[in-house]
Amino acid sequence: MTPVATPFFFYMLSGLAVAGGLLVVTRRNAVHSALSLIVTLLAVAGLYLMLYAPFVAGVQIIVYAGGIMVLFLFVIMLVSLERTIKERQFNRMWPVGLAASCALLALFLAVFEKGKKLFEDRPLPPLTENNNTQQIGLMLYGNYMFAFEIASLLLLVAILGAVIMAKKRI
Amino acid sequence: MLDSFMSYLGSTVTPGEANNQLWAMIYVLIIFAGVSVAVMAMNWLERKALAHFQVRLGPMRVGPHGLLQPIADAVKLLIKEDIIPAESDKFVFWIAPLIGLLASFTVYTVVPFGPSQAVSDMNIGILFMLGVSSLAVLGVVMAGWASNSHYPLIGALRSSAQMVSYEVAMGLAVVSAILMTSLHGAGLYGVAKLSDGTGTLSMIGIVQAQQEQQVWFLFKFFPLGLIAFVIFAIAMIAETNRAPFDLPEAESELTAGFHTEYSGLRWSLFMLAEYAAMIAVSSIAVTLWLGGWVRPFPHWLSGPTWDFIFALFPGLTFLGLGAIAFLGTVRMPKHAYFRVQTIGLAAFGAVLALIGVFLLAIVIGAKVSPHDILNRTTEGLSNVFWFVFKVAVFMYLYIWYRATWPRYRFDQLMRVGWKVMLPISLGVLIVTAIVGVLLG
Amino acid sequence: MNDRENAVSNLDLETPEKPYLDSNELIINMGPQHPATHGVLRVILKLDGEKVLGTECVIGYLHRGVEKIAENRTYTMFNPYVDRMDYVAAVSNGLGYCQAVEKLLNVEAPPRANYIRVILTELNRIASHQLWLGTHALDIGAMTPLFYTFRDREEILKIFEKYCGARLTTHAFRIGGCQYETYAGFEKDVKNFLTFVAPKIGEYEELLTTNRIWLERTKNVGVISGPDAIALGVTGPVLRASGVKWDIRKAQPYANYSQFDFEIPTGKNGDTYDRYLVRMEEMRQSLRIIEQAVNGIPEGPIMAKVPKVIKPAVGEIYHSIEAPKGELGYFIVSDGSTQPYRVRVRPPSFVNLQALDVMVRGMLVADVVAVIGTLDIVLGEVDR
Amino acid sequence: MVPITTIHYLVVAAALFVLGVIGVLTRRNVVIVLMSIELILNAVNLNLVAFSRMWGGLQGQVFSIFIVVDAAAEAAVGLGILIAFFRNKETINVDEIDLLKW
Repeated sequence: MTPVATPFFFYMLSGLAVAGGLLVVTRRNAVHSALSLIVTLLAVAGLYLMLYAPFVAGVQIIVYAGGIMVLFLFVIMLVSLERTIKERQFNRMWPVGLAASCALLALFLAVFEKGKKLFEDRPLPPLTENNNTQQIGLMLYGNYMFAFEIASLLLLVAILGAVIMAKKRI
Repeated sequence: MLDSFMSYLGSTVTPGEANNQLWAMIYVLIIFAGVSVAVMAMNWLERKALAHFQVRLGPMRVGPHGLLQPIADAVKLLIKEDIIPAESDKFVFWIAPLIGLLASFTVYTVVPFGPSQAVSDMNIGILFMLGVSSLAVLGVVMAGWASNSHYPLIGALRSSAQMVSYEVAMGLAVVSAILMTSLHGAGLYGVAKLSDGTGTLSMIGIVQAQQEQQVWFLFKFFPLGLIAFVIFAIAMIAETNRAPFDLPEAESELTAGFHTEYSGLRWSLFMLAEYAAMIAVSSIAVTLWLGGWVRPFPHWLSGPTWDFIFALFPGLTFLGLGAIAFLGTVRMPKHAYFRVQTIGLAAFGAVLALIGVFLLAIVIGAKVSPHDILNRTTEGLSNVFWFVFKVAVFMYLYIWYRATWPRYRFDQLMRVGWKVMLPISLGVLIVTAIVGVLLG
Repeated sequence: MNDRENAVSNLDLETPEKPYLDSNELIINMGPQHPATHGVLRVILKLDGEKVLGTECVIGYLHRGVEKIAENRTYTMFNPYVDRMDYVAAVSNGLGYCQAVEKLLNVEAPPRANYIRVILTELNRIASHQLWLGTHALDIGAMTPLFYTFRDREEILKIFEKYCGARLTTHAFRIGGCQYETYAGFEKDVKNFLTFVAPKIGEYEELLTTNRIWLERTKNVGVISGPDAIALGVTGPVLRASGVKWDIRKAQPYANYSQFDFEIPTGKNGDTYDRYLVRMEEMRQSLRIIEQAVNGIPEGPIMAKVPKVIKPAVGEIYHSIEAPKGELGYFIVSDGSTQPYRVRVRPPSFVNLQALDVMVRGMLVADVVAVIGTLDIVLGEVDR
Repeated sequence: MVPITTIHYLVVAAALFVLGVIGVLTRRNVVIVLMSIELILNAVNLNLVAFSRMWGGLQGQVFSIFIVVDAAAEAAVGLGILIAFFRNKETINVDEIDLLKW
């Protein structure tokens, strides 16, 4: 796997991701939001590939785009109300929220600006070997065994919770 | 330019790995054209084979034995009015078929037609394939929702539930095959060796593992490989919404399911995507369990003589097809009315025979005067031929299933998916792991 | 539009959890243009997800006023019209009408005519069941039986065509007997057909009877109990599959059915699978009847003495026969003129269709299709 | 052109994060709020993977996989709650969900 780490691809993918994110937040129709979120997710998967993380990219596509987003679309279709589209889309305190978020962005940028030197000193290390997936597997079943088990327990609990919540009669 | 064109020819890796973008592009174009032609051929074959299953003739009018029927259909669909319902969500309606098509064609970038006959060999090949083919469900859901109509919506909900549920069993079956790549063992219950870190997700790596272990994963740890394969073979029919799992398109219940409101070109894109996806999942099955491009009995019937004999198969197949066409010419009624058809069929047979002779010439040429490029071409031809041949068997099975079985009901489908296939595939996975460790 | 609202409001539905959630109740209009409603039946389905909460049949798209037409035609002139009701089993329709008028006239058809009638009617029963099997299997998703049954039905239609010139709406019988003498080789054709079709029925069964998917799709689907079926007036194979041994050919023998030896197949569970088995067995029994009839066919006249102008005495008559789909009855009132005062047809499809709602409640959408198929309705007969 | 360094990825991640925060803070539709949370999680993931690339280790990628697991669990439970809520109140607006019990 040799992704092409050209700036062009980076700017294209990150542009897609940010544009998709913007549409998620601003679209009136929830289905459109979900579709733009899918664009974002795929673009982020592309960015993972550029960062030599093919396994994470694969997981991102399978779990996010193929699983979670289908779930979202399912629920949107189930609860789709004509009137939610006609209603006011933003809550009353949206200016406050927007201002706070902008402040957060400013903070982030300030931090990056300040710490820029830290990063520039370190060029990206050369590519690790091609067995990224194996390494991740070894780590998951080695160092992170306990965390992995807890994650599986979390999923089990989530399944039970979702079923109990969504089922009409059990 | 010419240098970079020629430089790849001697290479033994895929253009993606060799970082040769020109050849990657050429491969992409070849695969795109090849799949499109295959879909057309499949269309014709399905109608003919289905017709003969059902004591009728199928298309006979457009060209000899209806050979030009797919082209006529394509032209008809292209010039048909493209209806977009007034109440639909125009943009989503417009983009949905493209997503389905994109998903099913992107998969082909990692399909290994041979050790170097693939666009690229990804580290996460099989994961990529499963992931991208799972994106096809988005196209279906979008199409159903955007039509803003009841039948498509129910069809879309059905098919998304179906595809998501069968993906689970499918994934587990795939995992058990991947597990086998790291469990070395000669033959059925021969000596297995648990090797550390030789397992792979790469499609080419999986086939090479089968080559090294000298066994198709179908027969490995018999019957574990077989069970996993059967699970996959069932799940892949459900994934592609084909009979007997074609509920999303159940015409007797939902008229046409999620593509009820589509017409003309857009509808044909859905069909194209469906057939392309059928070929794609069949190639996953072939890669994982049937030894991919590896010819039958590579070890039992080994040696240069056998290699040569098996390399003759592609040419002989085309010659055989040509012979069948000529037989058809002879059997054509001797009436002036049929003259054009007879000539057409003879020309078709001649083209097939020419291709066959050409392929044979390459193989025999390589045998008589070994030359690097000739040798490689021979090998490549043989690889691609065996891969395509195995996929073609699956394509025929698809037709056979469709002619034989009634359709499942939705709850039964879900029951089969979750209560039968999932436990079995989990069990197979666990037992495979245990057997692998015990023999290691 | 109003039509639809009315139809929906007529569904008296008791959904127990109504206050909790009725937001995903979906009203779907199935038909009149729908591939699985066998013509122009329109079913309004009220669904909860895929579960059917209630159905409402909207009929009349093929209404041609057959009964009204009868009042303006002489008895003879009306005869061809009945063929157009159940166009799949036109011969049975003609038989019922002719016999009803004969009863009104107190005329008895001669024995040879009766034998010809029985042979043709039973052939028609097989043809009707074959058509039913093909379309029913197609509804459930099995494409292939359709073509097999149509291939074999063709042989029956060929015999009809040779006998009376028409394939579908035959108008084979006349009041008082038959119009046409059998053509030379009729018996040979029928015997050939018997040997031809017997293994074919096995062929259909091979495809379906033990097919797992077929079993799952038909067992316990559209169950109706015997008492329910009687209460709804259901007749024919649908009733017999519920375990009620009621066949007018045995119960009130007409023509010369009493001379033949045959069984009445019955089912136990009253589900779609039993109805399938009953119909398959009925085809075999029909073959038995045809065999006996063709071997015992007597010589003699084919027409009773019927006046040129049919003018029955004042009175009324009800006569019913066992059509392929159930009890087909004709109620004719005569005012002594050349035209009937009133003709009322009791069509089996129409009455059987009533059972649809009972059979599909609580089932899934896919079962609605299966049940419509298994009821074997012909919309020409439902709407008349 | 400037070569792409870690900071570039961090900026993209920050932008996605802030967009997600805006969505969570301002939108009324619960589904979109949940999707915005997915955006935030993605931004975090991107950061983790970028740092793991920078340091050459794989811990970041392993963590991002855990986060994906978490996102799946969160989406399932969140949407389950949403459906249960929608059944009772016929609304999916956050600011109408203001009672602890009903």
